[in-house]
Amino acid sequence: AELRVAVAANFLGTLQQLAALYEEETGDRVTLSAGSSGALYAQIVNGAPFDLFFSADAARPAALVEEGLADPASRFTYALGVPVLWSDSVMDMGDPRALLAGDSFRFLALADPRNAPYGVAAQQILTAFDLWDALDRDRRLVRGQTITQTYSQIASGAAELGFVALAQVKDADGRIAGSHWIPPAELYDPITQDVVMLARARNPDVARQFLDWIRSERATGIIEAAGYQVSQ
Amino acid sequence: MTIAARFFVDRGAFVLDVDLLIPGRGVTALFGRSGSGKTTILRCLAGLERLPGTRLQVNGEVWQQDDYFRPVHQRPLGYVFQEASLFPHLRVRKNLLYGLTRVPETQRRVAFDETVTLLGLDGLLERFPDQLSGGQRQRVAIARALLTSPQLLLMDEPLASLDVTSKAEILPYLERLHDELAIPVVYVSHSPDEVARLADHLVLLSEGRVAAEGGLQETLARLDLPMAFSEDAGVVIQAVVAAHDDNYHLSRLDFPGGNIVVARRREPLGHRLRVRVHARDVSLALERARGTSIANLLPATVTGIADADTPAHVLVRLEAEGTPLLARITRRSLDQLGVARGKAMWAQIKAVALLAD
Amino acid sequence: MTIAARFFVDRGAFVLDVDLLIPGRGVTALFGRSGSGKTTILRCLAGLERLPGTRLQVNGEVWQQDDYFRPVHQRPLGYVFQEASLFPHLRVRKNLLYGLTRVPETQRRVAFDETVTLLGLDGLLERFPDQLSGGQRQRVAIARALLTSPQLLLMDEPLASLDVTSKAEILPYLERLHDELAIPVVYVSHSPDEVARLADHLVLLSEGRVAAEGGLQETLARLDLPMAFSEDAGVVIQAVVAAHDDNYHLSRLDFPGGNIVVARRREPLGHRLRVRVHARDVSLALERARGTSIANLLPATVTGIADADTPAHVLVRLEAEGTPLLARITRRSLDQLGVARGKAMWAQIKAVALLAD
Amino acid sequence: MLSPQDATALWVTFRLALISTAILLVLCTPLAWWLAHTRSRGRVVVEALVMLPLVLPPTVLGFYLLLLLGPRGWVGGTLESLGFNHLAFTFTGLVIGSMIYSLPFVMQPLTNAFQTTGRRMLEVAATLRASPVDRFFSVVMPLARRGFLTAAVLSFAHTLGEFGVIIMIGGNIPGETQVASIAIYDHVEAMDYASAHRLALILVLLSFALLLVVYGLNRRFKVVGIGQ
Amino acid sequence: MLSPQDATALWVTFRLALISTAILLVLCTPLAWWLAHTRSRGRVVVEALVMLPLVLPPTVLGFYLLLLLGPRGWVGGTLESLGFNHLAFTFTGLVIGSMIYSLPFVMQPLTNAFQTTGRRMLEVAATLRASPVDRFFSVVMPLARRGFLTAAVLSFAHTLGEFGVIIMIGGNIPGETQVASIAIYDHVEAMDYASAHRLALILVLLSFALLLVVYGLNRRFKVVGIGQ
Ligand SMILES: Nc1ncnc2c1ncn2[C@@H]1O[C@H](COP(=O)(O)OP(=O)(O)OP(=O)(O)O)[C@@H](O)[C@H]1O
Ligand SMILES: Nc1ncnc2c1ncn2[C@@H]1O[C@H](COP(=O)(O)OP(=O)(O)OP(=O)(O)O)[C@@H](O)[C@H]1O
Ligand code: MOO
Ligand SMILES: [Mg+2]
Ligand SMILES: [Mg+2]
Repeated sequence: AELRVAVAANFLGTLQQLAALYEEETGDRVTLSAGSSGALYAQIVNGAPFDLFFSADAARPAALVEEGLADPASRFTYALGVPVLWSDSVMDMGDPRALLAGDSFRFLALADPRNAPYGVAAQQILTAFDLWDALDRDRRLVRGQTITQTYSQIASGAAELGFVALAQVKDADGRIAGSHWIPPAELYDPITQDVVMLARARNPDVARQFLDWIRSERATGIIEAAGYQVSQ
Repeated sequence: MTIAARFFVDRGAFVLDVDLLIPGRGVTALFGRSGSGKTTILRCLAGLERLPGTRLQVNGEVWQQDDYFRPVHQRPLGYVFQEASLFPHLRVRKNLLYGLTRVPETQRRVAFDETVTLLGLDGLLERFPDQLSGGQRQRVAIARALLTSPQLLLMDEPLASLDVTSKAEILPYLERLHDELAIPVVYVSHSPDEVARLADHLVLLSEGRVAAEGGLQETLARLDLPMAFSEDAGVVIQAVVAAHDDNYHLSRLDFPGGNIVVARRREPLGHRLRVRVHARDVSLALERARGTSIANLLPATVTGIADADTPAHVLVRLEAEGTPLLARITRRSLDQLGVARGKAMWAQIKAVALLAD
Repeated sequence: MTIAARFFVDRGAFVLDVDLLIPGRGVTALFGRSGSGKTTILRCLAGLERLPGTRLQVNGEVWQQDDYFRPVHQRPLGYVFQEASLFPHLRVRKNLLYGLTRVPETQRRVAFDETVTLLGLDGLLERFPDQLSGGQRQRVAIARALLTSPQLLLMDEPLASLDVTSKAEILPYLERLHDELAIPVVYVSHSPDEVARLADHLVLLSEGRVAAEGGLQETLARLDLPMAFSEDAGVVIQAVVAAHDDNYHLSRLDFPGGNIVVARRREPLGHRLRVRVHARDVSLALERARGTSIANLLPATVTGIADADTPAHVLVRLEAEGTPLLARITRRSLDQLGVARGKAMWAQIKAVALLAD
Repeated sequence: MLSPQDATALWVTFRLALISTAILLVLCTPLAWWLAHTRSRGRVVVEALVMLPLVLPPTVLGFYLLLLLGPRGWVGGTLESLGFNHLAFTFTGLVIGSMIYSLPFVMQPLTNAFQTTGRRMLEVAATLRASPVDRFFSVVMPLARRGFLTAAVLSFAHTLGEFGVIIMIGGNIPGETQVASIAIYDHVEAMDYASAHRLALILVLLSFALLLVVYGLNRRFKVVGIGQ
Repeated sequence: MLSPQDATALWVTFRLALISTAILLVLCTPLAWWLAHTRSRGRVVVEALVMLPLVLPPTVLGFYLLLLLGPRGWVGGTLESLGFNHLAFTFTGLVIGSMIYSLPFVMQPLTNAFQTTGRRMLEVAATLRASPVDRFFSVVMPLARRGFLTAAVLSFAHTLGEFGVIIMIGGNIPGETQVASIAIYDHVEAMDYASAHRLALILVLLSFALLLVVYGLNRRFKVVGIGQ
């Protein structure tokens, strides 16, 4: 059987690992179509032939349920995103507030809060530090369209540091290059990433089976290792 | 078998308004000053100006009228444009073949090799148009039009940029061709010599209107021609080859009213020939002259006298037993010789001044 | 004050290889068959072909040599191209002003209004080039070149697409202009009449080489000219206006060896004029003819006899007290009249055949 | 060196670019001809309209095309009601989207080329018996060759690189609508930079080679100018 | 109707499009002239190179440009070592990025136009005393007018709509490098379709009006063809 999965770009890498394992175990084929959550939502509304939708937020799956385009029973949170302040060079992140208030960097990169959940978290953190307005006024905030763009902008050195997803900076061995600081969860609203099965799924049983597997210990282990939290 | 045309073209400062009856065979020359509408007429004939008020009938077939318009490419004509207008992206060979290959094989009556050779294009076939001299381009354009074996040939100053020798080589070929193909030719030229030689019919244009029209002989011999033409006034005589003198390389041509001696012709005895006599090459005498190199002396009667383009000169019209002649002489000679209508005189024609080939 | 040029252009099938010495004043005509290299020479003079092996010196200044090349726009020349080549995006007025405005005001010696009027462009100034007839375009091109007040004028068949009358109007203007400006003109033309009228100096080209070169009078009177030229052989006589006859609208022109009568000239007595006498317009007689409309009879001595382009004819060279004359007569007349070197005869010239204005 | 999925994506890309460019050239030729020669006032409006696909961001344009071609859209809906499938997320839909997005790149050079061809050469061809269609192929096309080349190359290259429109209406379905640019994007998103660089390099090199061949062939033709 | 931020973005967009188009036209003119007239074999390579910015997806191209212009890149690094700032996330950087991305759209029409201008008109102008620079402005420019127009319009419109490159190297900083296209896209992403439609409509209408004016003015000029 074949499963067609739409996946928010930030989870693509992780889901690729998961899908490969699942294919090995069951022999089912899992085809991944990545995009930004917003684009995927628009496509689903307009008839995209997907079975499952792994969103980067909770709002869009909820909206699909409301419009009758998704199975309400299938919806659950597959991961909680973890934002991280990261620089690929050596920086003293012992006192992140002092660092962010100082002049040791010219640009700070983050995902655009208007459409990316990680961007919202970054804004909340900076607001909590009471630095958002000053940085914004001085035009030092570089907004990526997606969290991956933000990562690229930091990795190129053009922005000295920025907020990205922990999943992006963790390498296969769980190490993180450069310098980083993981903000405490109180500083921002949780980044809930929900999955939902679409009403027009051609093979609902296979889809449900895959969703069950995603909740299996083996799968959650991989998700956590990738840099997400999993709420049980 | 004629071409009947009525063209009306309004271009603001210029209006062409003509009614033409062009013989269905032979060469009709369009003659007129720069800007008088010659090119416009050719364009109308070809169907390149599609305007209301146009009527065009060729040999009985309607080509254009009210609501009917025969598209240009369905008119079996050949058009040599005033500028050579070769296809810049094609070599000479392809330019020449362009029209030829679009004519059904059964209708092709003009041979490629012969045309190329006679127009002196042998060495140029692989050149692009921008590698040719002005005269060479012109010759390619002529050949290209001829190779469509047209049933109506439109030529806009085709020989303008050619030297005397090239002209002398191409003219007989054109003459032969339009004889063989038996097609009407409409020919624009600024050279009275060319016109006199080729044309059977003459249309004189002036500011978009027909100033005079008719057979070549009658029109040329008319005394009321516009000034522009009087410098080159003259007549054309239809003559027959009557004798050859191989010793002196001369031939005698007979016509009603006399004979003239010209350089040896290749034509056999009895062949009909056309001979142009410029008014300025005819002098008058009271008596038959002797001991002179002027070989042709004809008795003729004065039938009219008219002003020429300068007050110093007059044009004298004579008739030698039905053959009209024009002489251009000074007003002083007129008085000294007492030339008057009805007077019998000797017309002296320099043999070498005859238009012959 | 001369133009000394050595051009070598290798185009594969065609090689131009000439060494020219062009007088620094007056008109030099380039004459030759289609493709003989006339346009190429003009382009070399203008600096449009930048090739090694070129040497060009104009009135003492080096324009091109080894490593030196004076760019085209710094050469004070006017060039009338073989095709009108008007700027298609500019109206006639702007086309005319293009060169004029680029010449410093102090150096402008040709008046805009006069040139426009004399070339008949008054009504056309607001037109675009594609709204002109062929002859009109050509006239715009001539005016455009003249308006730069050039110090060297290059003209490539400037009058080719013009009617007889337009030519007759423009030629005197060109003559006057180059007289007034006192500049050298290099003039390409296929018309022997035009050449004879305008040129002081003649260069005959044949396949990229100089076949003959020299003053107009000497070159035209030479008996060894290539065939191409013999049909139009003739001489040019320098004469002086000696008398006017207002009754008959005639003028008498004197020259060493005789006089001729022509249509009334406007020039005052004593003015020098140039007169062309075509060989074909000269007949010979043993005695002075009487009772004829031929007004000009000169006693002359035969100085040479040569073949013409047909075996029927010969060219006879005569001299009337230093003035050379050419007569084209039939070989039969030659025998009948016993024409031989040293013989004294009467040369008969039809007054109207004289080239005069 | 290339994963099978990447190779497929490359193949889809070139197929898409080729097909949409070819169709576009055929469809635009008469329109460009009309634009080049009409004197109607409407010309200005059409010229401006033709440029509009450029001013919207590709993803946004793609979004609107999705609305149009999808089951709820005017085109897709009509198709569905006639018993066909709607066009979103199909290769056909992708071709339509690419064509609309590349429209300006084809129309502009063609219109320019047709304008400079002028009427004279067509007149000459007509007097040499060439029918209108014949004239088009034997005179207009060769003289407008550079225009066709430019149109083809711009449209082709642009389709190779375009991503916004394609991801929106194509839906990134491997083997069907996943093209190379999206595959590169996926690699970047999945943090697999090495694969991204590799695929980008292959895309660039292939395109470069193709362009070299095209321009090299073009050199053989005669260059034709105004008033030569 | 427009939020202040959207209005600012719109202003930045038009400024960017105008500036980069203007600079591009100036810089490309001599290169296109060379391309049109050289007989060197290198021409083919340059022609192909010029097209390459098109074949990479904009975001990928933007990424490579970021590497180049950023502090570790060849350009940015050199600037930093000379005491200047690197160019990433600045308006200047944005202009450079847009220029590179629009390069093919400017080079192609200009090269075509210069090729059809031909040599004859230049020769005539030279004999009428026009210096090379003078000839360029008085003959080449008017005859290549359509080419310049096309280049300008394509480059301008394309800069209005494209944002892949811009967002990468511009960093989407409001008032400095945030352009209108991004704002529309954001609205789509945020499912605020009403705002997206509104802003898209404004952008399209503004561009349409601008294009109408440009093409309307262009109608006044003489159309010049080959062999007229
Ligand atoms: N680019 C070229 N390549 C090869 N041959 C050329 C090129 N341009 C001209 N020619 C040849 O050079 C010769 C001289 O050309 P040119 O234009 O000087 O002739 P011309 O004397 O002006 O002739 P015309 O009276 O016909 O204008 C011609 O035979 C022509 O075919
Ligand atoms: N598009 C146009 N708009 C306005 N007037 C035009 C246009 N085309 C031609 N004319 C005018 O029409 C008249 C006739 O032009 P045409 O080309 O028929 O002249 P022509 O007799 O062939 O002259 P030439 O001997 O100089 O070639 C000219 O006065 C010309 O200026
Ligand atoms: O929906 Mo995303 O993963 O923030 O681009
Ligand atoms: Mg004409
Ligand atoms: Mg020539």
